[in-house]
Amino acid sequence: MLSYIFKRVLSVVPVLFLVSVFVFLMLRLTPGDPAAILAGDNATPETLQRIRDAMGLNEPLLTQYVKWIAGILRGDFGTSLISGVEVLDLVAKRVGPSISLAVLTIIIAVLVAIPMGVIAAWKHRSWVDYLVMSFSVLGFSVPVFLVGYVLLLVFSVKLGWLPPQGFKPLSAGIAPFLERAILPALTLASIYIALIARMTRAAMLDVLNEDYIRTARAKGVGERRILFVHALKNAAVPIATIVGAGFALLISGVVVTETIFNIPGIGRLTVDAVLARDYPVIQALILLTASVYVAINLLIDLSYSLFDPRIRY
Amino acid sequence: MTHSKTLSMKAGLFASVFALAAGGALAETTVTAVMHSDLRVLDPVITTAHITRDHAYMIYDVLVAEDETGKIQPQMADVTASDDGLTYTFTLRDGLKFHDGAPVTGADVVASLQRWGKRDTGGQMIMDVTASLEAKDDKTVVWALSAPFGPFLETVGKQSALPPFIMPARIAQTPADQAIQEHIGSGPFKFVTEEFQPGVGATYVKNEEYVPRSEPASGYAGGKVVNVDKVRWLTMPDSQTAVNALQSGDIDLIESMPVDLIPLLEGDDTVAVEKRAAFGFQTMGRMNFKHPPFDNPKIRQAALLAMSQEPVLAALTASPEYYQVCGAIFGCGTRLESTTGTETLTAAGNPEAAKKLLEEAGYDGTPVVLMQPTEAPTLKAQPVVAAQQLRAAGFNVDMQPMDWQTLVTRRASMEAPANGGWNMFFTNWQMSEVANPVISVMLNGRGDTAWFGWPDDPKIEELRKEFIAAATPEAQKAAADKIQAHAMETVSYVPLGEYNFPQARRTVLTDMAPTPVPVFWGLKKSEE
Amino acid sequence: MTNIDRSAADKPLALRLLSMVSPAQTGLAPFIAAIMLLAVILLTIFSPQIATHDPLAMDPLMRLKPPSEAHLLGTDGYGRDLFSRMILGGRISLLIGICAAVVALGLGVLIGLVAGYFRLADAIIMRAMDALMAMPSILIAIGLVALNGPSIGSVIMAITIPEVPRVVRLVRSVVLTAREEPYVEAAMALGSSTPKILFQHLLPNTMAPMIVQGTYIIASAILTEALLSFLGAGISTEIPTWGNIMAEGRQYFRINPGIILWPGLLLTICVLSINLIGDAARDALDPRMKKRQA
Amino acid sequence: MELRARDLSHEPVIVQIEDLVVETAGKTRFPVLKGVSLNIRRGETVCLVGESGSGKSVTSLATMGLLPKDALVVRSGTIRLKGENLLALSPSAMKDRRARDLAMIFQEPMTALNPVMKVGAQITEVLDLHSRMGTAEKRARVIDIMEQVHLPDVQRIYDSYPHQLSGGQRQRIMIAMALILEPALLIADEPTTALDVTTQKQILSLIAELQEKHGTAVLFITHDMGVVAEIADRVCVMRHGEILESGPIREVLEQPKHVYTRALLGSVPSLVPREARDDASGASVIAARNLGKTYHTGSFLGKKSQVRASFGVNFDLSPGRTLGIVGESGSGKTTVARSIMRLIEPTEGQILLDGDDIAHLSPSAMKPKRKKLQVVFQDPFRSLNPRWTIARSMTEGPLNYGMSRADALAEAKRLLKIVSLPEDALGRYPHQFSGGQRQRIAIARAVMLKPDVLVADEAVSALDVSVQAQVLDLLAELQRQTGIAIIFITHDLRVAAQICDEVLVMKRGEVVEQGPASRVLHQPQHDYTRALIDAAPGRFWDFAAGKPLVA
Repeated sequence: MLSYIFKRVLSVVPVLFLVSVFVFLMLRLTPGDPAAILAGDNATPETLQRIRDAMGLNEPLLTQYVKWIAGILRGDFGTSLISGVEVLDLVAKRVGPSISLAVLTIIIAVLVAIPMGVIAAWKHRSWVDYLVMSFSVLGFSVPVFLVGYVLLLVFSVKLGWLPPQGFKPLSAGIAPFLERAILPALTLASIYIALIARMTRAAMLDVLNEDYIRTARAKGVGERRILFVHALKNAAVPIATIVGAGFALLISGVVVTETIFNIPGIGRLTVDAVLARDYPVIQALILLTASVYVAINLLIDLSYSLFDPRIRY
Repeated sequence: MTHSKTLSMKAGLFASVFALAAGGALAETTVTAVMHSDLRVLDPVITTAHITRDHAYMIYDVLVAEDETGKIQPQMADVTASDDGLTYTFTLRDGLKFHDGAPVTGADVVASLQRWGKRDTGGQMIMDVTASLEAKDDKTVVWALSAPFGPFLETVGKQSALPPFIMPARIAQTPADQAIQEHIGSGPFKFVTEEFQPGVGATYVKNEEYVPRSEPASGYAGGKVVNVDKVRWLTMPDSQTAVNALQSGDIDLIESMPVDLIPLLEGDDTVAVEKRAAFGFQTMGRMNFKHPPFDNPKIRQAALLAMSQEPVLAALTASPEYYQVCGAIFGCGTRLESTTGTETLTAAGNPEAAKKLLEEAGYDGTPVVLMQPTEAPTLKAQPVVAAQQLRAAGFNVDMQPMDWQTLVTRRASMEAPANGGWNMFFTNWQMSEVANPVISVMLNGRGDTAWFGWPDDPKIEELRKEFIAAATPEAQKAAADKIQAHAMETVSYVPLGEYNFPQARRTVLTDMAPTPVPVFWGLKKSEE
Repeated sequence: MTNIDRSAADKPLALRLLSMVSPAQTGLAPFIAAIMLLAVILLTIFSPQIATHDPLAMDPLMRLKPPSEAHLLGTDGYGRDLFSRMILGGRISLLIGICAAVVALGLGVLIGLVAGYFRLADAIIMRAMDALMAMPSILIAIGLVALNGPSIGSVIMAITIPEVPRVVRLVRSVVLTAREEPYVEAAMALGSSTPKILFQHLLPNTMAPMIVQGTYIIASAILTEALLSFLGAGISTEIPTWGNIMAEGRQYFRINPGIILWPGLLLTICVLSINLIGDAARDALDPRMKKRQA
Repeated sequence: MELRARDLSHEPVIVQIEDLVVETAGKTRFPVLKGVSLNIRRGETVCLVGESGSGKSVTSLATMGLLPKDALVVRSGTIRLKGENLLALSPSAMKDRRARDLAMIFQEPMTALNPVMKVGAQITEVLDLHSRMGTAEKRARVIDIMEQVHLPDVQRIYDSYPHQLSGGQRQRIMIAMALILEPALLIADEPTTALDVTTQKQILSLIAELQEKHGTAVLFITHDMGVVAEIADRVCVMRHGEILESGPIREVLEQPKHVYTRALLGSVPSLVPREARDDASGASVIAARNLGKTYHTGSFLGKKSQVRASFGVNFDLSPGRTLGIVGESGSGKTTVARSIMRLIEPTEGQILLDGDDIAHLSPSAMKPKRKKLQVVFQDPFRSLNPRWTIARSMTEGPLNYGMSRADALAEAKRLLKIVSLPEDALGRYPHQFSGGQRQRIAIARAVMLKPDVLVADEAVSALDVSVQAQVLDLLAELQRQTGIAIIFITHDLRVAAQICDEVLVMKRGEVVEQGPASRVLHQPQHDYTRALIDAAPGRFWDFAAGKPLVA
């Protein structure tokens, strides 16, 4: 087990290395000059050149890359070219809202989607099934921002039940946190619910066709126990996998949702940074999200052995 | 929108009585404002971005400043000029202290002015004729010129884009190309560094040590009395979110309110929508003088003939209430106003004449690369409308959408359009930034060192010198008229009219100063 | 002895695809979806004939008008006719979706075949694909649009590249499974060369999952285009797409929700239909391929 | 061992199925059971025997009330268990009867147990559902039944997961679970089909033992006449949803009334080896010298491990003769076949094809040799490319070796005739054929290249017994006509006996016995061979002749 974990963690290194190369190259090939952004409307070419020198943008690419990686290994992600704030500091202040939003979303999605999927599989080809399936296909088919705007229009603007924007950390209390986080989380959850419900249903249908379910029925096990004890645990591996894979989806959702509900998270930070060509910030953020993605999927891989005793490392 | 002032005042009164009863008088008052853009760069010398200037007005003070009539008045210092106009003496008033507790000295002033003089166009021109700039003692700074500089005080006391803000000498010694790392001024608010989050917002607290002048506030002059404890600037990329937040009471002020969304606030008496100041912005198009087809003055003129201001303004600002067709490059209703050469521009344009002129000039269909920023709300409409107008006159327009950051990078490229250069782009100026030929960067005709577009126009340089040297207002006006006529003939740029986005404030905010730059002294916030 | 019923999976592709059109086989949903999709496609194909106005002609003095007889759905922020823009926009959006799917499948199949068949290339290719998958696709897409400028081509590339690793993985897994099939081994025994086995026996196996995956890519590409526009990295407003129409309408949502809702509805119907057809195709083509790749 | 002949007429009838009609659900009703009637007395074993699709499993599922509800429905008839009509019970009442009054075990012990639950818990669950015992009492009861099914090391197995047990152990768990409440009826649906013969024998005797002990009525479903002969009191022969014939085992085996029953019995291959044929030429066309294959697993960090899938295989085979490689699952017989075919590269030894060693030839050097070596696989549904017409599949080989398309097609037509398929089969796709037909096509494809050697890897194991006989006949006929040498891989001793001249018995990668079929099957030298032959169900009976075998 330990040596397996070690091997898996080690296997992450080349992936993250490639991510860092991709990001670095993509950014440096992008037109756009942080110096020009910093200097504003009145800059002369000469000033731009001097600012670029000061930022180290005139060095060879390889040197810049090596410096960057060396910095990361020392825990130094550099400073924002635009605001001069340290990247780590910038990111640290923004991580909280995004994480709490993501966690809330996953909780909502799992709580809603898994029962939905289970019931749909149980009542296969009934109206419940069709309803759940329609909802989940719809969840895939509506642009996230449309969901966000409609929720906003209904619950904040028309009904006035919830504030339309902003974020309060959990430390400010559960009620204030939920008040502002619930709409964005629902928006984000719409597609996630669709994804998980769909996978749960498919996995459950597979499992329900298995011989051991027939065995359980032959023992006289009741439907509820069959669904939630016998079937669900067997369906857990693909469901856990989709929760991990869906994390990628969550990230793009977060970017949009944070924009709509004006949440100071890393999604917006990244878009802003890309549009401003704030290289150190973008590099750090993409490396960070990629690491989180890889880590989550690693954890999920390792969690398989909790669900399925056949999987041992 | 307020329709009945008395009603809202009464409501405010009730609210404050209630707040008193509840013991709320001790509570901190915080004003939360959504500004026109996100504050990212904190150094007011390194960038001309308006939001950075607004930030600087919060935490820094200036030597002299315009009052509401545009006259220069003392702020940090009294100033006297020698009779020959060659020596200016600044005397700092008492009680000036930086946020770190150090007193403001002449040395700080000199260092700040010198850093400013390296970056600001007007400052550079003064520095060109500066004989010496020295602190005589802790309170006195003497600025000696080698030649008279007519608009000296106007330049030192200007409100935009780079006013000379005074910072401690140790900070002002940072090279002008490097951003400063500490944000300490002597102004009425202090910057809370820990709460600064680019992309999210910034926080300022009242500077309790600040000693305002005794005169009442007027424009940027007079006593900067702060009546609130804290000001928070929030960034909201989506203006609709800001409107929602204003209505829900999350924020108190939207500095730049999209006119389209004003109907949403109608019938809400807790919110007032109003123009902040008489003068707003000039929107304009600039052509690249270096590359075909706009290296040909006739083709530039044809483009001028093809264009018409009103559709551009309508697409940008929505309602005639908030825009004004105006051909004067120094602004309408100003001392230097002249509309020579803009008759078609302020009417419906003259595509027919433009076509004829194009033919005469032998336009061969070279594509005109028009840069369009896709995500900047006040900049994305102009090129779209202009492209349609130019096409109607027979131009072959290649509109290239890009984000604003790509645009500002690309406009610095002197390459041919095919190699990453450009032919035309659009931007906006606060009226005070184009108010005279010294300040307006578009009128710089010094070729490669001129502003983007790089016109090599010795004639306009001569005319600008004439303006600087002009001794009387009448002579200045005469020079300005000539510049207007010349600028339109060579099409230095295409003024596309003036607009003025209103602000939207919750009526709990009162006594806001009617300055073009949004300043936060003077205003009061009543409890709800 | 009990035989597993494999007949559905064994029929040739065309026959299996045909079965999905019959409502008796699959229920009504794909049938309705096909009709809806057809309607949307016809609407966009004949948009020049159906449009009431030139979708590009602007009249800033007529901006943001509510629906009227002259303007069925009202006008947008430049005074352009929303209805005409919406139906032309569908054309571009669909085009982007189809191109993205074709390019992603083409690249993915090529890389996937190589990875699935040649051990040495496999390790390197799959690490690179892992890295691509680990990067949030929307951020890569924004970055790529920023890289190449917001033209149709670069938007298609930006949507395509994050899709490629998924296709590669799918093709690779199909190839790895199919390699073990007895008929492939029989072909080896019959003296067929590697390229012949690769292209004549293995490649056709990828067709069914690729058709299914292709429909999903079309659907997600249309959505991604909308997201890119929404985040300010979309195609120029001179070329209307559902995405940029909605992105421009976003700030007027409360003034005239129709600016977003109508194109949004049309987009949703279109994507929904494509997804439903994808599901039906999947069921018809391969009953075992139940799990949708995320 | 001989046929059962117990008189059970005094025992009460436990289950009585009358006129059971089952149809497919939905608008187009298709009859699946057309009025099935049977009854079983206490302590009696009734075998339902039939080929695939005969409706025998549907009968058992209908009895358990486990028909897939959206696919199959009972239209009419009654199923009485101890007088009570099960079909009239509510779902919850039926649920209550299961395990308590009637229980079932299934074909696949590998999949019939919940993989994520410990087996002890799975047995205990039955008690949880149907009794009110205390924890300790339940555990004691479970341990007891586990001992009754002769599981070793019961305490350990109690806490094991199914994947940690062998197939036979799992099937014992299934039986324990089914019998823990001593139900009146046990339905066993092909419970030994997936097991090796030696395990099968143990399970069959276990069921008989427990039946004896508890007086259980057993409904045993199988396709294997050998198994029937071992355990049945009475037999019901089913085809197309009908019981064609039923009666005491001896009656049915000795004097089958129905023509189908006679055909069915006639197709059961005999365990008596074929008559020895002369080795005409003596020269071997293919030979193996010390052939072996070892798999290396593990990566640069993990422990390295080796699996010797096969080793020390030697044989010589001359034209026109058949070599059988016999073994249970995991014996390495398929590895040998794949090595000979050079689908994998052996790690040791030589393969001599016409005297040339082909063990390590490169793919291009191998190509001219491949012509001479062809293969037929087990699964007829996967051995033809489903997307290709029969013509394209059959001509693939000849075209690879430069034959013109027209000649190849003509040859394909000729061979189709030989394998008794119509000429128009050429234009059709595999899915339009039955399993037996596909296997014949696969054989025709293999002989298109006129190979010297044909490797048949379990080529008839997936086929029903009547089809099996046809395919075996076809192979024999082809061999007679072309003099092809056949290497026949099988787990089924009967099949081996029928067609092999020589037999090679493998166990865990090793050849334990080798020699002429008549000697190996008649006078096995090795214990393992003897155990295999001993375990072959119904080995005392000659089905085709309808009488006991005289040894």
